[in-house]
Amino acid sequence: MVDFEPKIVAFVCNWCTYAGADLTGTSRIKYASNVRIVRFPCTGRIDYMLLLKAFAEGADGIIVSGCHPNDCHYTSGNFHARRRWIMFRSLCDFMGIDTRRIKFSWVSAAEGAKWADIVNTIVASIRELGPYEDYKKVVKKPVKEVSNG
Amino acid sequence: MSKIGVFVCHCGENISATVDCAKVAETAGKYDGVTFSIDYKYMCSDPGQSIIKNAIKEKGLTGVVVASCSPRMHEPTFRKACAEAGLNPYMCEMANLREHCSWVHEKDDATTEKAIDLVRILVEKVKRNQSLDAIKVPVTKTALVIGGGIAGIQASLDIANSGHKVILIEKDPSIGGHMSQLSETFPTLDCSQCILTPRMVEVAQHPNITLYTYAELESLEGFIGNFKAKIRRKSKSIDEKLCTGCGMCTTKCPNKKIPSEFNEGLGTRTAIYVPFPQAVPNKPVIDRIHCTYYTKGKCRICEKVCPTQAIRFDQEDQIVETEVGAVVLATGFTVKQTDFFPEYGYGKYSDIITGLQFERLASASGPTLGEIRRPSDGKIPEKIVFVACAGSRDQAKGIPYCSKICCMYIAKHAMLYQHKVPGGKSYVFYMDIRAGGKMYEEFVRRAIEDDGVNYVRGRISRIYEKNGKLIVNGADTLLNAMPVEIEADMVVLATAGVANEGAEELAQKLHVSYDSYHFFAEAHPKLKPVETNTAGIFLAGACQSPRDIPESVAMASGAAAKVAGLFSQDELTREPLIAVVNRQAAPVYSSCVGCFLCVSACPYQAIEKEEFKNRTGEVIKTVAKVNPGLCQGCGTCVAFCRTKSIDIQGYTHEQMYSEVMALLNEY
Amino acid sequence: MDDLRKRAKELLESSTVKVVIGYEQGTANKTRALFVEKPEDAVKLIFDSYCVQNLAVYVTKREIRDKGKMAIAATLPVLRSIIQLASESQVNDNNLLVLGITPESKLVEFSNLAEVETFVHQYQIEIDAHNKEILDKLDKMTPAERWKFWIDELTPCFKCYACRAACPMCYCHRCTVDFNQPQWIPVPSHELGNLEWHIMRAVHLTGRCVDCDACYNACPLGIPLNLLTKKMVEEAKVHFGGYQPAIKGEHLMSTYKPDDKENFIQ
Amino acid sequence: MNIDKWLVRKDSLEKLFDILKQNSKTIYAPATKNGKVSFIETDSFSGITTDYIQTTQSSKEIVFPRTEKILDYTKNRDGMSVKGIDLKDIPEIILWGVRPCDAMGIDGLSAIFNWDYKDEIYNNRLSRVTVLGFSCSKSDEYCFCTSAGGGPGNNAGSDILFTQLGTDGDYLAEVLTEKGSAVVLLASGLFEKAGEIKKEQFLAEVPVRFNKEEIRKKLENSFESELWIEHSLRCLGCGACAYVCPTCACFDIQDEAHGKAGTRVRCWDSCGFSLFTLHTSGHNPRELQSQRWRQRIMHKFSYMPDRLSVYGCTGCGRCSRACPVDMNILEHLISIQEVIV
Amino acid sequence: MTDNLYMPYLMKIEKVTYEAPGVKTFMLKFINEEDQNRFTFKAGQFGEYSVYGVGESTFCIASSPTRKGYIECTFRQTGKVTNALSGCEEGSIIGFRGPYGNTFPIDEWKGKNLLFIAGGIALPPMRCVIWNALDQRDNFKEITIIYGARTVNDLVYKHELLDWERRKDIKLVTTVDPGGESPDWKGEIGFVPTIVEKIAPSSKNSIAIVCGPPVMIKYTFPVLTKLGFQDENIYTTLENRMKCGFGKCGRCNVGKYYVCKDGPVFTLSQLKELPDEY
Repeated sequence: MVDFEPKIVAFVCNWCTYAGADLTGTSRIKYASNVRIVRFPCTGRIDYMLLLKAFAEGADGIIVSGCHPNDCHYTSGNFHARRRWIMFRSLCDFMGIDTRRIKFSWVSAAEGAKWADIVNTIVASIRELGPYEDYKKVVKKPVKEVSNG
Repeated sequence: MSKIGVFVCHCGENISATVDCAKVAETAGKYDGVTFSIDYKYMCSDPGQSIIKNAIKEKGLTGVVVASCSPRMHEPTFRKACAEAGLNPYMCEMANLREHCSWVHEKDDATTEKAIDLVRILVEKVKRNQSLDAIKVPVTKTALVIGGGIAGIQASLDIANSGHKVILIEKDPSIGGHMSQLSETFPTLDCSQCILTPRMVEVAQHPNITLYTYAELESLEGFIGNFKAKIRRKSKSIDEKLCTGCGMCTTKCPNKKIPSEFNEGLGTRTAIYVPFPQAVPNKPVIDRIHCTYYTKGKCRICEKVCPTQAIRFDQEDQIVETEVGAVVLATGFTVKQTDFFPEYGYGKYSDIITGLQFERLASASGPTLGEIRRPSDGKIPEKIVFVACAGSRDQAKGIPYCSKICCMYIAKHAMLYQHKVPGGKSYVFYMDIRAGGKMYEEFVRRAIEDDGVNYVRGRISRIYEKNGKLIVNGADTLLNAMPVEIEADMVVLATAGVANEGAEELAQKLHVSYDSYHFFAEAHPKLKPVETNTAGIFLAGACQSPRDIPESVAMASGAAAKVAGLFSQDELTREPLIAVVNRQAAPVYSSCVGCFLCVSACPYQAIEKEEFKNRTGEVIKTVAKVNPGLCQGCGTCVAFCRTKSIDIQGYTHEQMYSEVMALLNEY
Repeated sequence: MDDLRKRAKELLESSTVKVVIGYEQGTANKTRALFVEKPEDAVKLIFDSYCVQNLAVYVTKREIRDKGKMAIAATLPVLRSIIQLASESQVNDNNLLVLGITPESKLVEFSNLAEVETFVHQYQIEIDAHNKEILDKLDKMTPAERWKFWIDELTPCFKCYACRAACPMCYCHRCTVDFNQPQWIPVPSHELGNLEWHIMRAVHLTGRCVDCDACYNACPLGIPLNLLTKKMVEEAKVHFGGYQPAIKGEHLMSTYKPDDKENFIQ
Repeated sequence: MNIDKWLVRKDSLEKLFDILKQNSKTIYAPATKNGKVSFIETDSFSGITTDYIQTTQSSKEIVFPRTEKILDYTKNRDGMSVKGIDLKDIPEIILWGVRPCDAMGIDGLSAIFNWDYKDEIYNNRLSRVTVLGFSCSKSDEYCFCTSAGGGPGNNAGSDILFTQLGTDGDYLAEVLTEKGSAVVLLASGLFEKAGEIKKEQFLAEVPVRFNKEEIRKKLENSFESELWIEHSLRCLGCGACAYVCPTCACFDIQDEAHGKAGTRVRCWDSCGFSLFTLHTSGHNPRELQSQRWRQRIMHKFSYMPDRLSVYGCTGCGRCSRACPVDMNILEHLISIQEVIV
Repeated sequence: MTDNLYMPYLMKIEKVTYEAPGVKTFMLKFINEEDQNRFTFKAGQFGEYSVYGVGESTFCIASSPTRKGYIECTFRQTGKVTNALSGCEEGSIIGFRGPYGNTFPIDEWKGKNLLFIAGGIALPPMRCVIWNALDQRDNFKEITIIYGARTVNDLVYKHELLDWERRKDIKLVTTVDPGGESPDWKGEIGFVPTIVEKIAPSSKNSIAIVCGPPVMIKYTFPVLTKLGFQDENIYTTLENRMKCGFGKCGRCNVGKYYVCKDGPVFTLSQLKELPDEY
């Protein structure tokens, strides 16, 4: 895994974490460039299917992040999200999906430094873990196989 | 057919220093559907914007991706530019190359690669954007203010003075609220009535204000700008047009022994009554619970004595239906009665009273005409004990919060006592003195230093009677819990301020949320203190948490300003980034199966039921429908819907899916 | 069993209901759903320990609903399903009459769904010992082993959707797998398609599943896909103290508590 | 060609298996998972399940996979490159342990894939499959091959049909095709000349339950019959019956894109699904389960014989065994024969 | 790749014409010369058009077989594939399989009057025959075209309608549903069946070809019958859901018939034989 560059997808809410990441920028805090941010109105909008798709399309790690409890721009979107994450994460774990590759976090608009930290930690840990081969194998299968007989 | 234009901004050096903008533009130019791409020093500058506008016009672009700074910075700018060039503003997306890329990464290929990725995902998204039009909601420029205390009065006057109609409803026969019960007010000790009554009169006379006293909200439907309110006007049993408020009826009413609510039970009133001399409106109502005619079926004296035959025994409650654009909740609070404290022996001892009762004793218009006399025998108390935090800050009593106003009014009470009873001794048992506020701390000091009120830090454990005296046992925690015993003539409990009886039901009627103490909840603890999570409904005063007069007034004016702002336009225009439930041709109507689990997922009660009927009029399908007036566009319902029947404009399934696809695949 | 037949007959004679959903003898020792519309057919109704199919699946089936008011012979899992369906506005007192069959196989007629709810709430949803064992076994595995386990189990799935068809909670007219803009879940049966389908199914049943095993019993390939929903039932217990279907109750996954506990959000 | 009969000692079966393996043949044979028997690529004779009446899934998947690639495409600068599957990639397969009712199903499939346009993907797969049939010595209440024109010892569709001569007996091998002979050639030592052997006595008893010709006749004017509604009330509209059926061939064509490259696949579909015939307009020619159930029966017992002159049912009874709600096709057919005039 | 029935021809989109809201016409050219030369079809046939990565969609060939070197198709955005198609630009490459299905027996119609009745987006299947007939105009007697749409805006092939209007050798009647007219609308106003009844074309020695939404067809047939048209002289096309196009995937069965093989063209007399499954 010498020159392995993890692909990290970040699903973040517009009001806290996206703004937080903006602050990281305005504060010129440097972090690993492996992460790509996808912007959502609220963590409540983040569909678990998108996480699966991200893995299916070759993501090695995923960040899901939004407003701290009680700070949600929509009062309760993040509370709903949290519940879903709790259950979804349990399910993933039960199915053997590598939950170390999914990082959930609360990053407020004021936590520019925290954002950089989150990204750096997951990038580091994914470097350790290497590419998500298990999942990639599953995806490759149908395309290669001539028959599933 | 998508014709996307990609505009890469150098932001001076800010982006180009670490990102190869030319390469980004060049690569983007090769993507499917991208028909124009360019990089430029400052896209937000006028020349920059005109590059975009011209490209839109000349190349007939169907979508625009501006790769520059954060959309939180310049999205409005570029959307406006697109609109000016005749492209729907929502066909413009921004790739955040500055805050999320150039500023946070070193200059190398990976950084440029990331920039390219960011552009690519937005290109794929914008391909799937749809032209959207801002949502327009008409506004009924009438405000409904619920509660005629100082907060309600202030809000009503401010709104009315800004030129809008107000309907003010008050459940009691007169407006004025708790403030009208107060004797003097801290920290200035000026007479409460003197500053309040002019405002009350102003309300009554204001051409923009319709005042319904003795009225309550029956129901509220609709959404911001378009509420339908039903108001129950309880029967006053008099014809207000004929009544002149001469007072004959009240003086002649034989039924005189009814404890007066206004005087907190320390005085009495008649069955047909005006709650207090300065009441607005100054016209009586018949209290049907106590009136001999209603209870026994005979009497009708008031009817006989009334010079204008204004008495109407057969009058019925009347429901007024009205349309309003906004609602201000100013229903105030109430104080715990002392029977809440059996350990203090209330009920047994009539000389243990609440702070509010003390206000009445101290009030010139009160039952004792302002003299401090104890209820039991009318003796002037020589020793008086004030107990702070009676209930407040007490987990055991289920009231962990601080009632906020007590420290100040206790100081006031003690002072008033010292002024009115020269040589009298007053003690205050307190936990901490909370006197945050302009001139507040000074006020308390004055009580202690100038008026010699004895402040004892500590809680009292028990009160009992011993030959005519109330023995107050406590401990002075400052003198390492040395026991204190005071033989008092009277004890005043600063009982906790709590939400009104029925606050919960009212909140549910209005679909506003409330906290665990049943105080109404603000939309955001810091940034939206007067808004509720239901658009168009605002909060003023102590219904949100215990507040003193200046705070209530400030809050009321704040709410009024919000309402005035809302009413300053004929139509509300709102971002169209809201949820929509799909619709299809009959007999399918929608892929929604009507499980309505989204209803509880929605923080804004924005999801309604829509019924589809067949020719014979029977309902054949009921599906969800999003009320565009209420939806704020969080999308919580979208992620929840199993049939994927709800989608949110601007962040649709297609858009988000394609972003993820574009992000992880070569194009 | 006789009281059931008797009652069914009465209900049909008095045309209190138009159809009674119950069980009849099927092939070999199988039992199967029976829809009695004529009083004289009530005698065909049976009830014994083989009656495991969750009949609640039929109360949302168009062809049955269209007949008019339904009565249903309902064992505990069926009763639970009915309450969950009621809470999702799929059935109500006007279109459904419930003839309960207690775990002691006694017939109890409920005058309304509210009564059904009260009855149901006497029993907690409990995972049976056998499956609990399997769950524990899986928990002890490493994630990698679990992954292998599930890929091996789910790969044979040919997406006949019998699990979906047999599940009373899968009454949607358009399932997420039928949604094609975008095509969230691949239509063909292959490892990814199967994996995503079963994850989706488990997620959608979280907080709604009444643990009746209908999906497992329906699977022609004997895939233990009910382990997924069972696990979710367990997890719901761990994190939120479990759930009970309730007519007016708040749905586990469409509500929240400000103090929901988790330990993985940084 | 005329059938030549051989005797194969029962312990020679394993040898045969090994020889085939040594000749690098891919062998699919019945194996058990989760208590269900289906055809799985097998390396060792011991892995083969023998005591089964019928596999849960039919062997059709070998010639008509549940999901098979049709083509790959890649978008590139100067347009698009598309590559169909290379038929040469299709593996040579020995299908071991096929029951006569499965082997017979191949006729149905072949008819569908060749009645008009010739589906070379299917044909190529078939041409590379050698079917080693095994007659049935047991049957259950779901079997009705004899009513469907087959039988427990029917050799149609098999390249070699083995019949065990009594419990633990040796095997009679009827070699029916060139492909069959090829196998014999590979392991000639194991095939002994057989004398006159009557296999019938060793076969399972499967009583004839209905007359398919009569049913076909009755179906001709039963399209509007109430029976369909009555019969299909229980049906939940899943695809289990179609997917285990040896002759069901309905399919879907789907694209799977990953960025600029992707695959087009053909995958199983079922006329039982409510969305199968749904138009984008929302109109659905078969919107009720009764109509879809009717289609299933009609297609097998009326349309196929009419158009393809072969019945779409071999009496394997799989659909009934697999059905989660015990829709027993035999029962329904009998009732059609009785009720419809 | 002849051995792979599912292999589409690669086609380049030469021209995209906006016809009506959500409706576009593509002019498609074969990328491969031989395909081009080998390819022939007849009026009424259809094909499978595919966007790679999205899927295939079925619709008729809208251009006339007499116009060599290209084919045209007209479609409305309704589903996944048609949405993707309308996202394609001139120069984009798509797939095409076909031609499939039976044809209008136009040669048998020689020397007869032709009456074309179309509604909305159903003009395309007919346009193919119309041009086919017009390109051998002398072979036919009177040609009447009655075409209606919901609104003026929804009429497709607006320019061609103008051409046909100008031509002396065709009688073109266009109509829009009541309320669908524009201020400057010169054509008829009313539903197609009503207009047909009003125009009352002679059924003598005539062939009627009817394509349109089910409702329109349902109400037009009786009118034609009333006008004296024989069932076997009334033609229409069916549009069932299809995947393969060559009678295997099992979707388009109507009774024992395959719309993709025995259709899409049916006469009213044949239609009456079919069970109600379309």
